[in-house]
Amino acid sequence: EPLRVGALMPMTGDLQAYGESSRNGVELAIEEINAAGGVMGEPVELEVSDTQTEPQAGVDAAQRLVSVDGVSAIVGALSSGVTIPVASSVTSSEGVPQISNASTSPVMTDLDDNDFLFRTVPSDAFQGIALAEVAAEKGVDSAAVLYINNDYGEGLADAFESAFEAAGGEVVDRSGYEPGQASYRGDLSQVSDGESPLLLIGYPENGQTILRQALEGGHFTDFMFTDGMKSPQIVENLGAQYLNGSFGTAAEARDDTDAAQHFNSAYEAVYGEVPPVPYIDTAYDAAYLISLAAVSAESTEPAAIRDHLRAVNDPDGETVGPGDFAEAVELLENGTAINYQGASGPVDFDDNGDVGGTFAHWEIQNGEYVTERVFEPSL
Amino acid sequence: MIEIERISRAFGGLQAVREVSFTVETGSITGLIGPNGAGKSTLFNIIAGEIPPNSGRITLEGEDITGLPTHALFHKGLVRTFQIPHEFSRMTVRENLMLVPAAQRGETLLKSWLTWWKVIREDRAILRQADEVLDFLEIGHLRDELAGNLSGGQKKLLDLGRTMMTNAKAVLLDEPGAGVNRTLLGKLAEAIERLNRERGYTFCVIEHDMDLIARLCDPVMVMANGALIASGDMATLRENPEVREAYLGTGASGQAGAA
Amino acid sequence: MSLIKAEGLYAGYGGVDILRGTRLRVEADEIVVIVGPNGAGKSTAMKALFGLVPIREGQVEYMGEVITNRPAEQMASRGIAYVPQESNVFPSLSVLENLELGAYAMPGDLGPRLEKVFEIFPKLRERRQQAAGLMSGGERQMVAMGRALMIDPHLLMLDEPTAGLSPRLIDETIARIQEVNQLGIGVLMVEQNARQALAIANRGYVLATGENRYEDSGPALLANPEVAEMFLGG
Amino acid sequence: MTEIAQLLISGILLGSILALGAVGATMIFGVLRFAHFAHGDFMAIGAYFALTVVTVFNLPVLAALPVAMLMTAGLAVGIDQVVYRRIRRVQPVILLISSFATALVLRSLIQMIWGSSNQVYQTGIQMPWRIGPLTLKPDHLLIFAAAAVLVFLVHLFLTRTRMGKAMRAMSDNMDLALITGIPADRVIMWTWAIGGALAAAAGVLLGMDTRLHPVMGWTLLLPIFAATILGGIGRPYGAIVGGLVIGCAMELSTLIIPSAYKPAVAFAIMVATLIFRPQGIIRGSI
Amino acid sequence: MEWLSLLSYPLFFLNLVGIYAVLVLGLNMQWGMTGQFNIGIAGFFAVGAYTSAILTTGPSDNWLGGFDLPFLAGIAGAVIVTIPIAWVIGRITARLRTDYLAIATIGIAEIIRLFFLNEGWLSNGTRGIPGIDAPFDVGNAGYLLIVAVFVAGTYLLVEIARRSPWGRVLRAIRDNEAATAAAGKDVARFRLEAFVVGSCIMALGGGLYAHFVGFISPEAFRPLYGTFLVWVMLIAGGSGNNRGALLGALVVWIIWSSTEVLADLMPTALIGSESAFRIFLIGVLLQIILVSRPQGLLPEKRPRMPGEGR
Ligand SMILES: Nc1ncnc2c1ncn2[C@@H]1O[C@H](COP(=O)(O)OP(=O)(O)OP(=O)(O)O)[C@@H](O)[C@H]1O
Ligand SMILES: Nc1ncnc2c1ncn2[C@@H]1O[C@H](COP(=O)(O)OP(=O)(O)OP(=O)(O)O)[C@@H](O)[C@H]1O
Ligand SMILES: [Mg+2]
Ligand SMILES: [Mg+2]
Repeated sequence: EPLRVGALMPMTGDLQAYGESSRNGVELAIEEINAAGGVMGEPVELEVSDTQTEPQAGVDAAQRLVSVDGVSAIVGALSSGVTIPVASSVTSSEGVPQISNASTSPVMTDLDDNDFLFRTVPSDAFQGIALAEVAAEKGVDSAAVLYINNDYGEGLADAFESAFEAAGGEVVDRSGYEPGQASYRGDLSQVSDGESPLLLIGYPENGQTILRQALEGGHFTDFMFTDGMKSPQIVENLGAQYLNGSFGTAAEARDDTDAAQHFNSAYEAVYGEVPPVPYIDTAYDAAYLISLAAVSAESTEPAAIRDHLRAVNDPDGETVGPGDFAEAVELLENGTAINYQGASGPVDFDDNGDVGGTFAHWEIQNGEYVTERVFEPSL
Repeated sequence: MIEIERISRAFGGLQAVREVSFTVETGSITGLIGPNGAGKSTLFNIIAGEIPPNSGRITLEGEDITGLPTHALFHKGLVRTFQIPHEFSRMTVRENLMLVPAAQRGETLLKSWLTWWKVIREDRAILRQADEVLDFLEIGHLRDELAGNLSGGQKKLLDLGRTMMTNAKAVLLDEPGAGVNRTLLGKLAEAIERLNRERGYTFCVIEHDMDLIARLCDPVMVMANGALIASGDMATLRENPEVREAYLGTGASGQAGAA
Repeated sequence: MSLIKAEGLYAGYGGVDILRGTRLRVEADEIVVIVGPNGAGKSTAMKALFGLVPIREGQVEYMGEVITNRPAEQMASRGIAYVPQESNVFPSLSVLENLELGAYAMPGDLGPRLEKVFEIFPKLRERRQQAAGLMSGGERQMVAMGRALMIDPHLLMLDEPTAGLSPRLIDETIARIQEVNQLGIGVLMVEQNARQALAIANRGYVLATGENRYEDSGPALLANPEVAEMFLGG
Repeated sequence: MTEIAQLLISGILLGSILALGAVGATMIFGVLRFAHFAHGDFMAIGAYFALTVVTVFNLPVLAALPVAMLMTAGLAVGIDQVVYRRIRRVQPVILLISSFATALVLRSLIQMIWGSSNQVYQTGIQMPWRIGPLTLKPDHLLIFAAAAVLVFLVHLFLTRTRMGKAMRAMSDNMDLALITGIPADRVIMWTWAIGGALAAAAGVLLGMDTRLHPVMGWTLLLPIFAATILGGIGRPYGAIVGGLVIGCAMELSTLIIPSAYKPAVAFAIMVATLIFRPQGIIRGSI
Repeated sequence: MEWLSLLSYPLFFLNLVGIYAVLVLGLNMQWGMTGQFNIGIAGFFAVGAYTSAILTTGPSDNWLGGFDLPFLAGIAGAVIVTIPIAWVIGRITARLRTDYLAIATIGIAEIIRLFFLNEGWLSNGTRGIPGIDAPFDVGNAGYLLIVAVFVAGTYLLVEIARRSPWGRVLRAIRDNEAATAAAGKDVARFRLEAFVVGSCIMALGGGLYAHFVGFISPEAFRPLYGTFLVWVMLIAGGSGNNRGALLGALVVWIIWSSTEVLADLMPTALIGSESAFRIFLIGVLLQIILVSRPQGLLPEKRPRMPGEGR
């Protein structure tokens, strides 16, 4: 019986922009695995389902994946507002492992999920710290914070504020913004103190409007961002000259690793250039982990896969990367432990199903996103 | 029964009712006539609590009822009909009547839920009463028709029927006869007389049909330009030059009843 | 050629025929009155002529042209004006606007026409800025008639024009209708004030349960004892 | 003080855009008696029409504006003919739900045709003029001017044409309008055309000020309704005032309450108006 | 095994249908019976869900929790808390008619959502409340039984109310308010009662939802899924008809989730926007239903007269 993997992605709704590229990540992994012989001799099958970025539709789609399509594991969903209801009403009770490639909410860490919920991105708590570190390093000593009023925005703002202040910086003012407004001029003038740079935590959809109004209104000239705003369309639409020198962080693997390079070239070969949006490599790794776990368990039973998700990351095991699937299968069949090093990093699940991670410090230079360095935040 | 004391009401610059005072005696059928726009319906609206007066006072059996809401007046026994028929157009004729009786047990949601059998029993009695009224008005064959589909005159009858579903003390009728066929109008007058005699209803009737007024009403109040200009029985009023000038005219309609 | 002529009309609502073979005719300068008990189908007959109720069978001819089941919105531009029995004014528009809109189908210089309407109903001149919905019942009836006269119609169809009017105004209205008629406008009206209406009618119809019962000159109908007893209240 | 003045400028800017949307919505509301939930999506599709004109013919946005207005007017009339006309005689709530379905259809069409990411008419940023402590950008003057001209044109249409009065008559009593010989279908078509065109204008101006996105109009729908209510339903002049008041109130609110509650300001004003002055803040009508 | 797991999707699916059916019944009381145009369903839905969540979850530093009450107490709490809230909202909007009420309620619902979003001490704000347990660990099939009991009970109560003289007065108000007052009915009281009872039913739906999905955050109460879907269900099913309300919930949810299958039929020119095409299909299907059956699948029927045969 073939291994069936479900991808639970927002193909419509607020996070649609990330849904398609995440799906590509999963698809790419599965194509590679099938090219390398599949799992237990059979090609892996992929089922994609749309969450519409809405919890009601998300749980329905998830249950359909589990019951009708009979998937053994799920990659997704993206927004925590969907991932968590899916975990608590579908996957944890049905006993199907679920790996989110994008939900960064700290709530997930302590969720009572019967250990069926995992993620391949680090919690927001880490990125806030990473950003504070970068900011301090760049000599920023005060900042205004405007964040999208959802769990992503608020979580990051909290983490940044406490880390930044611990490092001696000052948050002059912070405010959450509601998405979808036509004007953010009031919000901007509320947080602006005339000199500090703006930390904007959000997504391009409204972030672009905010940046534009911030520049035009003379509220801010310097900006800091998080991963959500790392999108080339912003530079394209607003003009590089205003954004050059702005910087930010994003969960990112060291691209000097073999795994990352393998992923980049494989992605390019199939879909063209890797878009600078996050969560593709994490989706890709999630699909690999599920397949390896199935091989390791010699079963497509969901619970068995769950039990082996940590086993394929044995610290004493032989290091394998995404390009080495056939080799990894051989090792596992020989009873040798393996340690998967993913495109997005080591992806070692802790007891809560969380991963630590590395972050990129990126900057906009001449209109390009340039990764300055990739580092592990000192917690 | 109803005591109207110096009621006034203006709309913008228009003094629709000015210092009107009169009494509707218990057991009487009091007529209210006057040219179009004299303020008759406005006065009814004030009595029925639909619009507040600018000044003045209304008492019902000695009790001050000025400004009480319509439904509260209903429970004190004061019922009205409308000049333009106000039927429940998407309910059947029967339902239009069954709605009316006051203090139905089933109108309290909790009682409907907890003692539905009693509610059904009560509703059956109301249904029988409604059918009687319909038969009386000779529109029994329309009982399951939607009220909105009735002809203009049939709606007027239904309006009157609704007042027959209550234990009212005083009924205000705004042009019950407009658009009602003459033959039926006779029946209608009969019904009003019977209700007055047998059930002791007091009526106050606005009407432009002088035959009907002459047959039913004593006394008759005459309003013009918002003020009360005369009162008395119809025969006297016909001789009153002011009333003739303002209202009756000299043509056939004013004289019809006298012939 | 008759102004309007209907033969063998079958029409009604939702499959039930209210009119059963009704026929009606108005000659160029006639006043024709329809009387009958409530629910006889008088209003339905008017609506059917005007294209507001679908005619299932039968034919309507207006000035020699067959207009059976033509849409109502074309009637005004043909010169037929109709005042329905209920909701016959635009309540939130002022009296003046009601009259102006009455002329919608026949644009042109409204001044003289307005003048004529104000002459017939002086009260409307006084109240021309008031919203029609706030007028008394009788005043509304005047607005409605005035509105209809604004297109200088050939045929004026009135559904109970005197309902709710004071005796004096009834007389006046009847007189006005005669006046209008003398200008060469045919009048077809439904009336419950049958005596007065029939008195001025060239012809009258008695309608009961959708069928023609009697048809005669106005005074002759009035004099007919059967009619008087059954339909005119003795 | 300067902060308040600056916020007022932004408020008026937002208000002009809201007002254009609200004038159309209020006319549709008045004539057809239903809250048109696809109005925001008319705005969006109008903005995208203009985008196509801008990119294909390489025209300035303001030149594309009339074209977009015409196209959206046509689209609005078309949708009415295909869908709304068939259900006009049933309850207004059906129309409302149907307009919601229209909103879904339009939004997904935008996504299918133009894609779902942000787009702009003109890349880059326009740096503002500085007038003392205040800043004002040239585009904003264009937006004010365009809004004012359009509103004036609507005013002329409503007061100088028979169509304007016919619109009100229709909203009062559809049957009687028919009897009077008012061509109901034509009046309704005009209403849609004007409503659609104004929505498109609002969308284009919004696009100039922010960016184009498939849901750009949907999120403005509630403030637009708030403006409509504030001005009194069926009253275009009221809608203009309503739009300006809501726009300014939303911007100024950030001075006193957390900006996360900013959308609530529009609703709170709206609910308060409904409760204390249900006929709208100003009197007067079409 | 295979068919068992195939069966588990319908069981799950019916849970959601049942929860929505409760919401639709609540709306039917307000719109179908009284003509109150409430498009703020999401607000009461949220109040119910949050109340039950707060009452039944264990202690937490992040939100007002720790009551740890049983499921039924949570559901009862949801209804009880809604009474005063709906009463106040009903009072302040009492004078408003159809469209005005509609826009006021949608505004109020958004205010409620923003409140839960921003008042973290109460609701854990944007992060939502996790770990809301279903009673007795019953699983989907078991929970379906609970939902079914609530749906049946609600249906019965609403149906009795509709047929009772109370329901008759509501229909009269819907029809002609001035005349209802003239017939001695306290219109404001009846409207308010219907509004409060309807809202409480919506809150009940919210409570059932919270325990079903186990986690709630403000995202679940946005207008699309919180309000419009419910309206679509009622209108498609037949407003005023309680059986229509149930049928509408079922049919619309089927359409909603089956368009994903239909999207596969998409013209190849549109590859890459499958999901937009799906929303497009939903919109078009909805239009077809509305245009071809504007009165809904099961149109309103007048209640039987007492003594009329079954
Ligand atoms: N709400 C209102 N606003 C402004 N004017 C009003 C209002 N209601 C009535 N009026 C005016 O007050 C005057 C009196 O109206 P009312 O309806 O009382 O007359 P009426 O005596 O009943 O006449 P009719 O016999 O024609 O029905 C009329 O001129 C009318 O236009
Ligand atoms: N819209 C409708 N749907 C169904 N039946 C209707 C409709 N309108 C009228 N009817 C029915 O048609 C019959 C004739 O109505 P019509 O209005 O023509 O009577 P009428 O002769 O004008 O009476 P009246 O003098 O009372 O106005 C009545 O029994 C009425 O119930
Ligand atoms: Mg009157
Ligand atoms: Mg009639």
